[in-house]
Amino acid sequence: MMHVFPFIVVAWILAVGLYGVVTSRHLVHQIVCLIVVQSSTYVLLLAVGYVTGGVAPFFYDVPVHTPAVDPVVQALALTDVVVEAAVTALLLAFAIQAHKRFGTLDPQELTELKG
Amino acid sequence: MTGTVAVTTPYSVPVPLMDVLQVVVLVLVAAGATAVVLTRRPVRQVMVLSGYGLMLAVLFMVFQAPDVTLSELTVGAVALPLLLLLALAKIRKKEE
Amino acid sequence: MDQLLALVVVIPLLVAAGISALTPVFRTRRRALDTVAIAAAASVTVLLAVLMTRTAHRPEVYWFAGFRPRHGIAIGIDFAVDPISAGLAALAALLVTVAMIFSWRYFHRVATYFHALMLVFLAGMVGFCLTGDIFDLFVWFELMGVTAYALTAYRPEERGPVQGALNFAITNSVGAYLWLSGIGLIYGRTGALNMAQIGRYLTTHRTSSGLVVVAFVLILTGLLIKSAIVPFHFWLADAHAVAPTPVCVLFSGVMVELGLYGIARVYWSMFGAGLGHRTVISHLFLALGLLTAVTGALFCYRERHIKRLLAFSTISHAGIFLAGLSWLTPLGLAGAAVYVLGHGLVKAALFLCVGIVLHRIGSVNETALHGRGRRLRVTGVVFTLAALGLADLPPFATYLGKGWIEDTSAAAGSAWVAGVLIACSILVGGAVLRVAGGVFWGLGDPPAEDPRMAEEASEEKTETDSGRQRTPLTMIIPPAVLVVAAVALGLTPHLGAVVQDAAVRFQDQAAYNQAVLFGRVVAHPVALHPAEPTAITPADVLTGAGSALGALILAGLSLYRRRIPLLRRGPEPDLLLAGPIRRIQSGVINDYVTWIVVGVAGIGGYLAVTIR
Amino acid sequence: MTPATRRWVFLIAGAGLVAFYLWGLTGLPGFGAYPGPYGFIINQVAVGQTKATAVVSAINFEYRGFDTVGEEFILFVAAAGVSTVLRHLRGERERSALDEARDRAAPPTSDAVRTLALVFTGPAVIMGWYLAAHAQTAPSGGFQGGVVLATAFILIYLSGQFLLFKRVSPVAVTETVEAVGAGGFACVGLSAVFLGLPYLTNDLGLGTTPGAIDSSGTIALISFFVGVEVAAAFVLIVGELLEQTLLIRQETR
Repeated sequence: MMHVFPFIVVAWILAVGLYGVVTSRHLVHQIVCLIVVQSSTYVLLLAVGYVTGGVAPFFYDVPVHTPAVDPVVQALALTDVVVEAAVTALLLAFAIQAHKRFGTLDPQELTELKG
Repeated sequence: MTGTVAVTTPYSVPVPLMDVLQVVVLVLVAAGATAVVLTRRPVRQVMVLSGYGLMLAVLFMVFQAPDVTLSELTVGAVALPLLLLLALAKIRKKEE
Repeated sequence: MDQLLALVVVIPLLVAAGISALTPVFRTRRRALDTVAIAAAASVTVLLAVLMTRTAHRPEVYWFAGFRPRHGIAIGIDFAVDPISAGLAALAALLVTVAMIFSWRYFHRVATYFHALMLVFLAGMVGFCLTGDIFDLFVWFELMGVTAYALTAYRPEERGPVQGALNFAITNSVGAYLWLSGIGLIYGRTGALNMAQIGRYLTTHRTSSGLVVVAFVLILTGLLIKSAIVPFHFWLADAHAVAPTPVCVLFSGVMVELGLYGIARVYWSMFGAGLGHRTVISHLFLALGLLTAVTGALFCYRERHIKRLLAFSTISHAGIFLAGLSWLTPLGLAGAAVYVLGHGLVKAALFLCVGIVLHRIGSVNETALHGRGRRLRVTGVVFTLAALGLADLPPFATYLGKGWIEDTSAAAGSAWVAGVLIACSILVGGAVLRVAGGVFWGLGDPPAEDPRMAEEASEEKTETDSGRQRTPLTMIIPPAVLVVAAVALGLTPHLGAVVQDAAVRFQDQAAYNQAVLFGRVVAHPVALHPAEPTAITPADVLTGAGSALGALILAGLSLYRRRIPLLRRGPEPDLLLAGPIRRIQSGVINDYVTWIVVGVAGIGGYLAVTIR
Repeated sequence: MTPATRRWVFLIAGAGLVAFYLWGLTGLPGFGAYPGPYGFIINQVAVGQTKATAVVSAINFEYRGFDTVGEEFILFVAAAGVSTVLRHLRGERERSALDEARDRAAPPTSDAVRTLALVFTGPAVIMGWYLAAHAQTAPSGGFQGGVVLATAFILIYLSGQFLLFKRVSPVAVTETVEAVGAGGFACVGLSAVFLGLPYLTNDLGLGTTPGAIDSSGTIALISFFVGVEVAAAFVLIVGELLEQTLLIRQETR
């Protein structure tokens, strides 16, 4: 059970986030759902690098040969967090402009590019 | 290197206890994600998102990733909700 | 050069940071800003061209911070450069240079942001081409993406750019996160991020096929979205129609093609050997490619907004490139590579000419522009030549690439594929030539007004000062040079042998492994596939000339339809398509993301049933 | 598609997607059984090679430092993009500030909030720098430090001192600082090239004691520049978003 449960949670978060993006009627809500989609990738990355019983990869006061979890996925997740912050900031700026230009935030009513 | 090596360092938690902890936090995270998506009112959703960020931070803690915990706390639970609230404050007027 | 290899990415990044830091200085010195930025892009172009010739016989591998792999295990990030990756990066750098020269007199108001964004975009594209690490590939992909979103919304005071940027950003972000999930999967099994090392693991260890297939599909999805393959293509037309014209040059000319390069890179360095089932993969790519080529061509033919028309032509061509790759043969890859280069040059020239029309006349509506481009003689000539190049007229390099793709299809016993691809070329070329004949030569009658275009009458006004009396030389020389370059590329002696040699090496996963992980160079006899022609055959020339002729005839029929008795009655055939297209291309992000999910589930389902 | 069709199409296709994804996930070695080798090798060699005890920082700033170069520029570009997109709005806002001002008049900040925010500003600055300076030893680094540092500036705003916020972080200066942060990182990497070494090679003295503040060579230096870049980028982004409410508040005073 424990050896697959985190991955089921990963798939659940991804699906729920996508569901939110698809059904959203508000751009800011949609952007937040996109954050949820991305959060599934952090959980996946950290879950695949986990070692049962391992310590965090810091060797300040534990010897170097102590079994530790994988530090690489943590570095990747850190990069991922920055990407999330950057993309979200940019999307919010777009949303503010969209609201200004269209007077609505319902993505289904932004019809400038239909056809 | 792999497998269940029980280590007794200041930071480590016994493996069975850790398992339980992880399952509980994972369930909370899954529920949190669902709650974020299903909260359709933007301002309230930002609050829920902040809570979700906090839960993710706790999850990363029990996944032994203090580095990611710290950045998830600063970004996911504080900075992003702040940006979202600012954007919503800008937008809200016409919504009403 | 050895330690300088990183400069191709670092120069544009540093110059971007530099001009951004010195914003107060550059604000009043527009020409200095232009000069610095153009010099940076040009120097990168030269470095990459040198790199391309240097790697002609052996790949060059560069380990950042000097962390070379030990015992076949990489702990650092590498650049693994071969002629195809360097050549594509050089195309990107060339187009950035050209687009910035064009912008010299184009925008009436530019802050340092535009130059900084363009240079960072260049760095992202070059890093994407050269890296040998799957996560690093993702980082440069994201950098490229985020820059592209910002550039799309460069004129945020209008509705179109804002919506185009939103659609672009959200669909591509979803793709990026699926890709990252794929990386997580493959890393969780192989414990590696270096593509060569992952490829080696997958060939030497028995691995659950489910994991490999799913990781492949997730990574593939991110790249298919970027390369605008049906049903992931919706964002492209939206973004292209609204982005500033010099930016469109890069989107159409090279960014979409980078997505396809990514597919080729990921397939031949990581998954190919481990995944097996070459026929299944081949059929998948072929089906996606043909669907995209046909859809793009139909959408292109009925479009009246010239930038969107060119955007749909890019979608159609992306499909043709994927169909070329789909045979998994060196000839197909070589054909796609040459076609990408030739297409990038002529498509960039076409967009630049549209930019000139916008600058001088202030519209991109084909109906409204009918005959009004007659005073732009030079632009008209360049546009028409580029349109003929797009329709594969020899000696433009496009005919070579297309010819090889058709040859390899025929060699695989599927001559009908070649027929479909030629039909797509005729449709796309006919649409673009129709624009050329109507707008620049005033031939025939104006096409019926698309009701949608009438609503957008005021669009595109603010991008540039329109109504100028003369076309500045900095705006007409770049497209002319690009057209000449496309011809020169087509006439290059021994191009076939050189590119096919590069393609053979690109597809040799074992040799790539050895070069990256162990620093060993495996010698390749050029005549590895002696059955396939490396020279230009008369058939290539004939089909190229034939499709150009077909496109000309189609353009003529479209322009003179109302004067030909047999065709006169009934509504315009291309406008019949407008209804369904309007429903599919809805502009609603929710629909686009739904299509992505449908696409992944479809591709996944197909592979799950056929590979088990 | 209508919302109802879309929902059904999604539910069917999404179920397929999840089933497919789970098929892949079951091919993993299982939770807690990370097979290596990448992470294990780094855990073994990092402390010896870099003298940094925080292995994640060693990866971010050295082994995979090139990723971080790209990552920094993603943030750089996002900040520039936000400025580009909101730039026009700022101009319009100045014209139409009066007619929208009435319902935007935020309630005046209470003294308690102000004092509390100002009290927290100092510690936030110190903590930000502390985090940015201890990449090599503690679970921290330029990124976390930068965000905390940016928070300090935002606290100044929260305390109601928006004019002070404008004064301590004028847009032009922040932009320059941000560019210096991003460019500084790239330059540190370049210094190795001038010595004939591969880009980003750690060419500073590593120190002798793992985990000491002067250990790990360029890791600490890069972390510093990342901190500067991240803090400036966040201040810039938040500033751009704030810019629009600021003017209005002034009007209502």
